[in-house]
Amino acid sequence: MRVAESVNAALHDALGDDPALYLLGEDVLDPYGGAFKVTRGLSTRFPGQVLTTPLSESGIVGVAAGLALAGDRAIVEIMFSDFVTLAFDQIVNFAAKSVSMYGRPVPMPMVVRCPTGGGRGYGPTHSQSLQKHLVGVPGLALYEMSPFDDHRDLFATMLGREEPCVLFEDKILYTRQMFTGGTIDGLFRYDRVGEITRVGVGVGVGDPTGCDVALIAPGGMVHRALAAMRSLLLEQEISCLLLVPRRLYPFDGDAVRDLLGGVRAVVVAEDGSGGGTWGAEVAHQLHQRMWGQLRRPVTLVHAADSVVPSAAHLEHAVLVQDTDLRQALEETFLG
Amino acid sequence: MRVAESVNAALHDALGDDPALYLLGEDVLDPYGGAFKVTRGLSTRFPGQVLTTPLSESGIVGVAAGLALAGDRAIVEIMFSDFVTLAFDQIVNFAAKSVSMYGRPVPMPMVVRCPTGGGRGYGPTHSQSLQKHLVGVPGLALYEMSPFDDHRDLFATMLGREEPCVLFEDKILYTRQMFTGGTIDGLFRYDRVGEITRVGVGVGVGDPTGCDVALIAPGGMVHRALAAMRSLLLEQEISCLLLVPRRLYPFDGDAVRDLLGGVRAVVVAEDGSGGGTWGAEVAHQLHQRMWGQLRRPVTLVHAADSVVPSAAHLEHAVLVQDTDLRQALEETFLG
Amino acid sequence: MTLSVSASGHAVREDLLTDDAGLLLVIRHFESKLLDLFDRGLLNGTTHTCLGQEHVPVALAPLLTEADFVFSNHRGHGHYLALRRDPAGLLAEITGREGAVCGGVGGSQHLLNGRYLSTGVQGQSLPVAVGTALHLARSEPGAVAVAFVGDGTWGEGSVYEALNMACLWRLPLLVVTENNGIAQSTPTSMELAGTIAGRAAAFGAAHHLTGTADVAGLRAEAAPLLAAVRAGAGPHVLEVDVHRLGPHSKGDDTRPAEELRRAAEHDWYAPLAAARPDLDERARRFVDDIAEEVLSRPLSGWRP
Amino acid sequence: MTLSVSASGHAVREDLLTDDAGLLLVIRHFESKLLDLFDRGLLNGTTHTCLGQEHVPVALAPLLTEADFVFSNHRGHGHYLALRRDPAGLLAEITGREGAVCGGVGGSQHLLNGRYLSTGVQGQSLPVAVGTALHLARSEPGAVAVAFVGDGTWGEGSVYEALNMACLWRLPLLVVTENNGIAQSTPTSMELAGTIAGRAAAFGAAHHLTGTADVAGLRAEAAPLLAAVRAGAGPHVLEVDVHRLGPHSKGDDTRPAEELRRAAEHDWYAPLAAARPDLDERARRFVDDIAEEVLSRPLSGWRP
Ligand SMILES: Cc1ncc(C[n+]2csc(CCOP(=O)(O)OP(=O)(O)O)c2C)c(N)n1
Ligand SMILES: Cc1ncc(C[n+]2csc(CCOP(=O)(O)OP(=O)(O)O)c2C)c(N)n1
Ligand SMILES: [Mg+2]
Ligand SMILES: [Mg+2]
Repeated sequence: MRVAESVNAALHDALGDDPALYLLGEDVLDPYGGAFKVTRGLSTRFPGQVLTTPLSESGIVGVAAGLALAGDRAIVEIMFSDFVTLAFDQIVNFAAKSVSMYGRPVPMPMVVRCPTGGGRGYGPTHSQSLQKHLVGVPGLALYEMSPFDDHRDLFATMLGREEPCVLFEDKILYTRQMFTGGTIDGLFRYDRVGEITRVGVGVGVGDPTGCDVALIAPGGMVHRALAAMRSLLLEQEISCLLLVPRRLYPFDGDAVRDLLGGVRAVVVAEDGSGGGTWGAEVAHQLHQRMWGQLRRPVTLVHAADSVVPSAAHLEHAVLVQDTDLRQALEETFLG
Repeated sequence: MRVAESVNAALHDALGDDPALYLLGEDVLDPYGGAFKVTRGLSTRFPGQVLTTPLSESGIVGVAAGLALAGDRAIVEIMFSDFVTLAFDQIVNFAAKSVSMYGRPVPMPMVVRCPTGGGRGYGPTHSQSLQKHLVGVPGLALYEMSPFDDHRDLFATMLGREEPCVLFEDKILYTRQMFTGGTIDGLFRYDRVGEITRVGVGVGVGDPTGCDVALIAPGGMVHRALAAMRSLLLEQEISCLLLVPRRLYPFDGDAVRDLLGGVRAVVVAEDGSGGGTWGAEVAHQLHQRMWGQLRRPVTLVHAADSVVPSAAHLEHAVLVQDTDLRQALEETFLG
Repeated sequence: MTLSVSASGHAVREDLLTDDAGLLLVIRHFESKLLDLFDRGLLNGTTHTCLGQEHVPVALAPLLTEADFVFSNHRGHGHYLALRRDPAGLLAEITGREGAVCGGVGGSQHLLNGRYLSTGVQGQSLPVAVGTALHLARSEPGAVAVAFVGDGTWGEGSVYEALNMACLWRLPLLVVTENNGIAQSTPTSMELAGTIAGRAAAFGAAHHLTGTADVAGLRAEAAPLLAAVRAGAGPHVLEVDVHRLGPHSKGDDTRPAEELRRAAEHDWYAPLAAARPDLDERARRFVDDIAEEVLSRPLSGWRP
Repeated sequence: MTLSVSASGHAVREDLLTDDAGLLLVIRHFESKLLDLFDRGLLNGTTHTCLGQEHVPVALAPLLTEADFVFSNHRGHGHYLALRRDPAGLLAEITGREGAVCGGVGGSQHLLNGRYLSTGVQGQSLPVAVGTALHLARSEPGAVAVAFVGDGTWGEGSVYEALNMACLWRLPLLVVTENNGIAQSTPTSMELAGTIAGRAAAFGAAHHLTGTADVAGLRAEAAPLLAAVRAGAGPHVLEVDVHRLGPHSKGDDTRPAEELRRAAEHDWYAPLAAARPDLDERARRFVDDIAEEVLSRPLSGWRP
């Protein structure tokens, strides 16, 4: 099953299970089914719960907040996560504030879905990974889709928080296959501990914490991470543990520390541009917890401090590639 | 001279020097002269260059970008920095992108002025310090006002970058006096090195890098920092070097490292809420450069991970106080 | 209108708070009291009084029920008092005392009480109101969402995104615009091209303009609008021409004396106080007592 | 209209690019070529062709000068070709080859050439256009800012913030709306309450609606509007009813065949090609040649 189908199935289930759940967004109706086809079939099955909207990113996030405030639940699709900038006020200054600024918790079960990232040649305003700009808003949680996750559980978890959540969905994953059964290939296995997926040689069979180096990365980075880990292992016999937290923020530094065991070299990777990254927050949390243990500071890998160009060869140079990951892992381990 | 008067004088000079410079914002005309009176007198002297605008934060930032694109220069006042969320798209996806997404640099000389921060009981949507959310946008520079700066030079520098800048102005400073002449009081002196103001006992007279601990903080934090440093010095004989970078981003880690000399304990403080802070970016840059030298990880001080409440006593508990700074400095030095 | 028990449990004087004239006077004295407390350095933060605009919420209050959502703005004390009859809870909120309706966290501009909610970012509440109206249309037909916005707030793009959706989906939304001819310091003519009537019409929202300051008259004009919205006639805009008597927040009125004098000519207060001096006096004392009592309370407790 | 030399220095065939019919045909064949290249896997990224809407920029181009700012949108190839006559520079941009007008960084949706600029975020360009119009009004009177937006883009709040300021300040702004009755997959009736005419009127902007697909006719209708805007008559909206013949971007047309057939009935192409088969053939070959030449170029260089 492809990742887009998995998310689609999860949305089918969520809308079916909960008649008070709405899904809104631009062009989400059948037969179009959304720009990335993730909402396919939903409006046919749940015509009363699925609304197509005008081009009004700010407004539709506000509408979702209003539904949540009134006791319903809402999932909004922002067609490209780049446009979440238009909804910043509604997310930061209304939805997230409402949870906490009235002196008592106000339930605000809503999810803003954001197809994210580059690699498809869509150009500078349709390829960004803006996760980092929403990190650190009190009352707002950030998640990222991965090819490991049970997406039904993911939506249930986010809505169950009763505070606004933004879900980043790396577009590049939509057409990739879901991983199932704990096995990636002959080399790597995975399991899940709490909100974190672990991937490595030892996972599920031995002690994964015995790895040489650890890589922490969100879901969109998984395939590049696997490629880097594979070549690192086969060509240099360096073993890497990959941790994929589905919740990016609040980041659970304790849980990650526990999963890292005695690892002394850590890399954090993401698709956002350099500067003020999510990785800096992760690094801060790990430095606080693992100062004596780390051989050198956590290495951050991210896209160049640049717009994401349209042309494939230029885009390739700006975005994180598996070779960048491999190099960072190697240098961090050996360095 | 008060800080507000200094900024006001700088704006007078800037508009006088450059007939192609516009200033726009809500309620900026005389006799009102802006919500914080920083634009007082400008519209009377430069009626053709000063425009009062409707309530349209997104729109007026777009207008400023249009002026800049057409060869003029523009300064926009966002009445409360909290509302910069409304202009996120224009800043991030237009102004900052235009500088770089057309394959060659496009000059975009514009400054978005943002009265910022708490301490005045204005409540959760009028007291935020949102600097961190704009950190790391390619093509966008962030500055913060301080009581040390030559504000004429500050505006000239920002406009001279020819890329969009956001200037955060801590409201609490407006009514404070400017520091002049290199002397703070009997204890502390200051000087400026590049974009950074240094404050300490040794500054200007001996070697300031011989301090026990260093504090890096933006302009709005200065008075609290001084109070903390004073009590630390007088009560515990711990000497602290304060570095106040006027440019928050891109953060110049090399310049700061050079100014830190052999200091082995560093604290970074800011008014934003906890999580994904500017300080995490600073810490990352310093860890990369000073790993072996630091006795422990850079300590981050920031407001609670919370909205900023209205009531004075609650606000006090959430925001950073001089006592918090002192405690962090002490613990970082001793710990 | 159901009477909310004050968040503080403070005994409400029903005769003052249920009678239109009493309510008008209570709001007036409440707002004057705030400016007075500010002058005496007993309040911090900011406040935007509704002096001169009290009749709008007083007229609308009996037309609304607790099933209706009400979105208020920065100038919302009158809205809150008329709809929730909770002066002690509000004053405690503004002064950060025990019994504050939002623990002192929200303060003057950020109130939540049942389905009454205010926020400090202009225009932001309109799309949210549309969301609640969507809920009501689907799940609680007959109930409405009401949003108060000033004339200046029609500068914000959110207003139009909201109107468009509300009209497309024919939702039960009433936008009440208290047009006081000014936004902070900016006259409407410098901030609003065209008219609010034209803007409502552009989206297909019905619009009604009135300038009456008479509570009963305004209520009579508003009643059929609300009835229509409840019955499914789609979004309506009620525009009430009003006069802001006081400063925008505090001490920031730069209008010329002549203009202030003209605004004051429209004030309902002098005639009412002259006609009912006893009621005026009781309302003033009622507010005085509340202020005294609330200010003697301990500070509100809250943890982030 | 001044002829820009192609960014690539590619020799332009003046007879094709200066003649209305030739330009129409070049744009048509350019867009068809793009879809063809996509189908053959020779292009990556995305593209939004203007098939069926070519006549709008062709009609307007001679009415504009290089002093005018032009803001285009995602569906902007026709705008660019009509106004900058630079098919090789555009194709190089879309394919990331040397001579790309923006080095291959911008791609199909992000073009800058003199005072011609396009962006990919709907609605965002309108306030920017207002800023340039402000500059023009003050410093280069007689010049105008022109912004192309689709019908769906009237959902964005930015449009209204911009219109309000443009009307308040009486700026030389022409908003050209190519109303193709659809936004991506959503029919106008599901995204736009009321009319664009009403929305323009609400702000005091003059509005002109036309459905002509005749270049000379459309130009004749647009000329007095542009003249009025240049003369200081304030913002105008020109709404042109058009028909989108192709998909929104590529392969994503879910409209029923019947609807597509109706749209095609309005197409100017068949009659023109029948009337001037030689010109059609020359335009096709011109585009073929450019494509072949551009695709043989090395990849564009650029460093962040
Ligand atoms: C988005 C936003 N911009 C600016 C402000 C600051 N501000 C508060 S009230 C106000 C004027 C509002 O005018 P209007 O809507 O006419 O309401 P009035 O104050 O006249 O009741 C302004 C500019 C704000 N609160 N929110
Ligand atoms: C702010 C924003 N939201 C959504 C999109 C995605 N998108 C691109 S074009 C489009 C439809 C635009 O419709 P319209 O304005 O009518 O132009 P048309 O495509 O019909 O020419 C959408 C939704 C976008 N580019 N920008
Ligand atoms: Mg007003
Ligand atoms: Mg369209």
